[in-house]
Amino acid sequence: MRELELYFGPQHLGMVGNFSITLKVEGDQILEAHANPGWLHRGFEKLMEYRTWIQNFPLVCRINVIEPDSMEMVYAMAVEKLAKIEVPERANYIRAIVLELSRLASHLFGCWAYANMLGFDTVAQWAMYHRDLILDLFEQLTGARVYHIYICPGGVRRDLPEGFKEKALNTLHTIGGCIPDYDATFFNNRLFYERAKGIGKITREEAKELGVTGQILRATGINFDIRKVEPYAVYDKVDFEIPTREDGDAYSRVWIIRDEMIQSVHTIMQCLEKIPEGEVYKRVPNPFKWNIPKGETYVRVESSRGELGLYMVSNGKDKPYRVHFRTPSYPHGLLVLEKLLKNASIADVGNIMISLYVTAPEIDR
Amino acid sequence: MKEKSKVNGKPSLLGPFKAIKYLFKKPVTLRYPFELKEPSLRCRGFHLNDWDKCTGCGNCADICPNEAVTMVEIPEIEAKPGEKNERPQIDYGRCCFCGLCVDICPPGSLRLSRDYFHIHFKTSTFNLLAKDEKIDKEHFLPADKYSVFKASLAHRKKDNEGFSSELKYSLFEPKRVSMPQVKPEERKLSFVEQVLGYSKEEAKQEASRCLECKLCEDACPAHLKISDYVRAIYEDKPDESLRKIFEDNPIPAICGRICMAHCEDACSLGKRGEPVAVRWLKRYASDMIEDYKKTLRLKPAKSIDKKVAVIGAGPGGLSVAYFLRLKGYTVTVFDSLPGGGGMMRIGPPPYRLPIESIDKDVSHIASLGVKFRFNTTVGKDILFEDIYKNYDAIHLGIGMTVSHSTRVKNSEKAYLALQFLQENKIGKKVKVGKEIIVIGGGNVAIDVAREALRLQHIQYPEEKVITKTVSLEDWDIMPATKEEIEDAKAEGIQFNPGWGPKEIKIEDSKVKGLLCIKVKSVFDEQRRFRPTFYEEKEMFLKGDMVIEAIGQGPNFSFIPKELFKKLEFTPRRKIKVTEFGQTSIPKVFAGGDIVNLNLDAITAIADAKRAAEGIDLYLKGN
Amino acid sequence: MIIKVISIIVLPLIALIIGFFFLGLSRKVIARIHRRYGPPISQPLIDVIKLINQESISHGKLFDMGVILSLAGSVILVLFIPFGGIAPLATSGDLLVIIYLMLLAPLGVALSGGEAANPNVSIGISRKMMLALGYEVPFLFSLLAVMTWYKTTSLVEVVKAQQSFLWAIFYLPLPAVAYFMILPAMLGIRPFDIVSAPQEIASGTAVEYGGRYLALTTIQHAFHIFIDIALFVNLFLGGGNLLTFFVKMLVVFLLGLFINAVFPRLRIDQAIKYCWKWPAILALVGLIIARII
Amino acid sequence: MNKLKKELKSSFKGIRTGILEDNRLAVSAPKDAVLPILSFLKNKGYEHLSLISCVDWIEEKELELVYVITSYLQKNDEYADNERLHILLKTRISRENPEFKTLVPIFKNAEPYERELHELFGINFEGNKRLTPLLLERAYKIPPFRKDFNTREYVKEKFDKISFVEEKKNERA
Repeated sequence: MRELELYFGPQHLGMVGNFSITLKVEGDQILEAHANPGWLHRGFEKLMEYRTWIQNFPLVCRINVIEPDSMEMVYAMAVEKLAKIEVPERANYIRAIVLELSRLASHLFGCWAYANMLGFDTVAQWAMYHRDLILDLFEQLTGARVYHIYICPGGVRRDLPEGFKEKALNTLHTIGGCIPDYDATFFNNRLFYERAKGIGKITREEAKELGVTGQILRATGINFDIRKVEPYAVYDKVDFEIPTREDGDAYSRVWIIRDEMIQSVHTIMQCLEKIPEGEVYKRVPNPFKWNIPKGETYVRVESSRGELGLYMVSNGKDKPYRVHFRTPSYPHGLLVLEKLLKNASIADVGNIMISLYVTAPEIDR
Repeated sequence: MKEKSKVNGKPSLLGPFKAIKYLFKKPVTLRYPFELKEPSLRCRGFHLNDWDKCTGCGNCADICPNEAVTMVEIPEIEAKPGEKNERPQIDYGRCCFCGLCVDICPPGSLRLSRDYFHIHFKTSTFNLLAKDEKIDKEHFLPADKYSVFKASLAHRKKDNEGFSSELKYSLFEPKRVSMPQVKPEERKLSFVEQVLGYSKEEAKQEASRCLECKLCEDACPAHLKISDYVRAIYEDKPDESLRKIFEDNPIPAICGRICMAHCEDACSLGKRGEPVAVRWLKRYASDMIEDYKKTLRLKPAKSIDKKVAVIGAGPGGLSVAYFLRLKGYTVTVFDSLPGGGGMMRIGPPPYRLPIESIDKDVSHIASLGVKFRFNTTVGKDILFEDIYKNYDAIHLGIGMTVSHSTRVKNSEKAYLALQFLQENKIGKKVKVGKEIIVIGGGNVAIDVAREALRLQHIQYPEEKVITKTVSLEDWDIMPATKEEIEDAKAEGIQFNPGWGPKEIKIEDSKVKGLLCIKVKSVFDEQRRFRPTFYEEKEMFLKGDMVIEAIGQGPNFSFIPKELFKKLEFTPRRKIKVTEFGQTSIPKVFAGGDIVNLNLDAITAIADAKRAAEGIDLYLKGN
Repeated sequence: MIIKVISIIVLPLIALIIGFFFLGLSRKVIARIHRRYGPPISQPLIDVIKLINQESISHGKLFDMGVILSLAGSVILVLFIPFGGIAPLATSGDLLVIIYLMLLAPLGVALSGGEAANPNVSIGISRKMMLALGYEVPFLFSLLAVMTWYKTTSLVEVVKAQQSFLWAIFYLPLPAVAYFMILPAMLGIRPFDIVSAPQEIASGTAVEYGGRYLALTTIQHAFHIFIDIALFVNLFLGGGNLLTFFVKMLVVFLLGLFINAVFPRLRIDQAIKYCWKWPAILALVGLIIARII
Repeated sequence: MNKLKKELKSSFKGIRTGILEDNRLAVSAPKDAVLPILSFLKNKGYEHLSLISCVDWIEEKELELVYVITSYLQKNDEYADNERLHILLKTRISRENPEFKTLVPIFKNAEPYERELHELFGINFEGNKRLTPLLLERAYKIPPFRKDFNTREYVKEKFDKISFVEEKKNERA
């Protein structure tokens, strides 16, 4: 058969975000794949050098649409480290709630993307509905549905609204109640099993070598989660498990996503139970005169896709000197994806890409 | 649920058909626009702005990360101290609805509503001058008249407030760094300075609160560059700060203690919280620098062969001398007191303004080459005619030096405020009674009362002593500052507001007390001072000493008759001057209390700066 | 004769209406399973009317011809399939004609797709051909089983025979099941929507169609749905009068929709493997049984 | 932490180590020592390269390369020291002639990071075979993430020349 060059993206129904892969195909077989990011490069890191500390705060969440809260968290953490700000305990609990809710929303979004990629609209729509319920919670809490701009340096911007706990528990029960449906229709679907089993397989050694993190690493059997390793917020005070699998293929990754959703529901419930009374915001100095002391730091959190880090340098002025986000999709979307796509079928491009949770805006920043 | 998470399910072909059950369940989606979802109470939609509260400070425009907010001048609004005639306009092509503008808004006027629809073909309609239903009745509709099909920036719901400003989460600090002070029980026993002054850390922290909206600079009569010198303090550069102050104000040590602080009244932070302690910060800047001359290295310009006489070494006189000296003129200052400061030297009691602070400022001005002739009363030691003849220009900054008397029966037995204060501060201490009555409700009255209390404690240790005040004005219109009243109360001074003096009771030519009558009203319809009384309601206050502190007037007796005739006055008995302080006698300039209705030091300094300009122009032949 | 002429004109119209009704219904039913309300049933018709009025881009004569060819093939095919006893062009060997005419539609698509020269289209065409290769085998086996059982190559005869006694599905359950199993593949719905897979090859063959061309393909698709289901009803469910025939079609279509709703898409190799495995074996066994008995 | 610090100090000359807050170890090393230190650390179990970043210290006319190395080590492993470290390994290279050796033979995932730095800071990583364009569309005179590249000026220069469509219409009218 003839060798064809196929452009998968940036405008493609199977592409989540503006990302492009150039494929060399022969029939349905892929000979070579080149990831081609840059369609969404907005130069955030450079832009942040032009803005004051507080003005960067509404900006960072925009790096990633799917899970903006971990971006806010990592920025807030870095600033707090540099300026040596102590965050009130209640704020830490609220942060954990927000982060877990957004992990849940992000995983549901992942379910949507995965199901959608396989043409499985039914589950996709359900996942979107349940994600919307979480967005409703976010709207109550922060006033916005997607870009929350909520976790600020010094704590969080507002306390939990009245009746939030009841509403959150209600939503979590609704979602938890639908897990059997998801299991029956999606995770335990025979045809889904056929499609995902053994696809995009990566071994433990390869994963280590390629700098893989998140559930892709955990799918190869390495129990590595920053929430456990370097606890931030209140992850050292709540009880949750890190699900792992051994196979390292798309199927086990999806199952890890499912298990993590259940763990997230647990964690949120625990946080809502344990949350202490008190302040939620430690006032940072006046934003017009806020100079962070000289220094540098690297902080990281476990986002829904893996290690999200932020290297930040301050030279004691009112603006950051250098920020560099270490986004989880960066190694996943460039190295791992190229490796896994080799010799795969065209039908599996989206399959593999989504199972790696590749998020284009993160790669480009 | 937890146990399940470890279990890998068994893939099945029939299981998925479970999903069919949803065919018979009610769908969960909404049929927009017939079914609507109410936005949450914190929804961040379009802006609302309460124009009555908004001060036009422009902090929203400064913090906006996207430069979406611009301040637009509104001609209908009148600019006044503490309020600009500008209001924010938001460009929704840029706005990201982060709500930082809400959190920084000092008066809390800017809020976000729950409206978020706007569809229009013209991009110009995306600019909105944020208002709320109070002002804009046309575009805000009640629920029954509102239709979601027309929803836009010009068709909005009433009472639809969303994300609003809360002081708890504001980005600015509403609380002032508390000033360390001597406790009332301690300070009333002696004349130690009450306010201790900020430490470096405290000053920096307090300075960090300033949002630099510059409302204060407009409100300050002398237009000091307040935000600049506060920033310099924040950046730990007191010398830089002092240099900024000296551009407009040569007596920071005095002003930093007794200034009426119009800036703090205008401060936007004061709308909901406490204003930035601008006065204390100025004091901090002047206290930090031991020697102004060494730090500032100010040098007069090349000498000009013109002589200027300044009569009165009060704040105005000192300032005019300073500004003229810097311009190169030869300046001589005449004052009847033994040192500089004028009214500042005798008026404010030492616990508020120690003599050393005055001398610090005065000696710096003297070190620049200004000649001082103290203990020289014009009209007695030197004749005004001689000055008029020998000098090229004269500045009158004589202030209000004569205390008014109530002129009630036996009022000659009472002490006058200025006399009392002067004797205590730079002369022999007055022998006070055990039960003192002070008449008046102004700052001078309170100074007198507090000083009297201290003297009582010094002269009658371990004895029961009482100081009371009587004032025409009730609490709400009492002219003294709140702070002063609070301090006085804390020290145990009793207040009797709303009573007017009628007669000082005398027995055996000794004061026995004051007979008062109830005040009906203080001002008439034109807001002029014209008190009326309920003659039948009387009250007798016991006391063995009465001090009158009801106001002062100027003393022009040193000016010869033929010159005085030429001086023109305004209807309110102030000297009429041009904008450069020139009186109707071309050679004579005036400023301060004798020109202004505002009787305070900073106004005098503002006048002095203008007068110095005027004198300069006049002497250069314009 | 007049009746024949009228039915030649009316039957395709009825087929079109039913096809569009099914298209609309599928969106509604699937939406309900998605927990949505879904668009009105007339939505596909509205879409087609809108598409017809849109500007269309052609890639050459063959491109146009291919679309018309596939549509024309479908229209003619409709005339061969008895609908409630009406079959204007029915002849003695119409089952054989049907087998050949069924190939016209994919051929037309391939023709126009080849002119478009989009790699996605060529992959789509190759997938379509491979899939057709996959489902044609069990399809032929089950047709043969029916033909052997009733000893005729006329569809009208088959229907008549069933109406006089039991439906063919009771005599030939295995070929019927086999046919039903490949029905999704013939209809191009999940788990066999490999040809149009939007997330993989950007709708494959349809990627270059716009405006009128897309409208014509949609119309062709509506015919196609009608043909495949009507054939099943005729072959195994005993045809019927206008009403019962329609009800039977509806039941078969809904069953197909449920499968569509709950399964993800298969890969092409898996699909062919599937087609050649279970349905083919079932149909073959059915054929052998029919032959022996 | 201290054990590792000591071992590092004894094995390599000319390095400075400092402990940042918590469990962060900052190491500044001369240019030549960087790759040996990295392979040394990899052998000790620090086998996860989190990030390669670069800071443009324009006043000192130097570029600072920062390698963030962490580990997958479990708590009780030898070098984990009951705490998992981040190691920030820093080195300075000249700004005029930014050349450095590639890390790809030691850490495979260094490749995209080096590509990015090549593109945004103009650093040439000797030995990296794939320094092809990654994020950017066109070439710039100054690598865009350097401090002397002014985005606002660039935008002005680039786009202010292009007039608006509406304006043209008005001209004709």
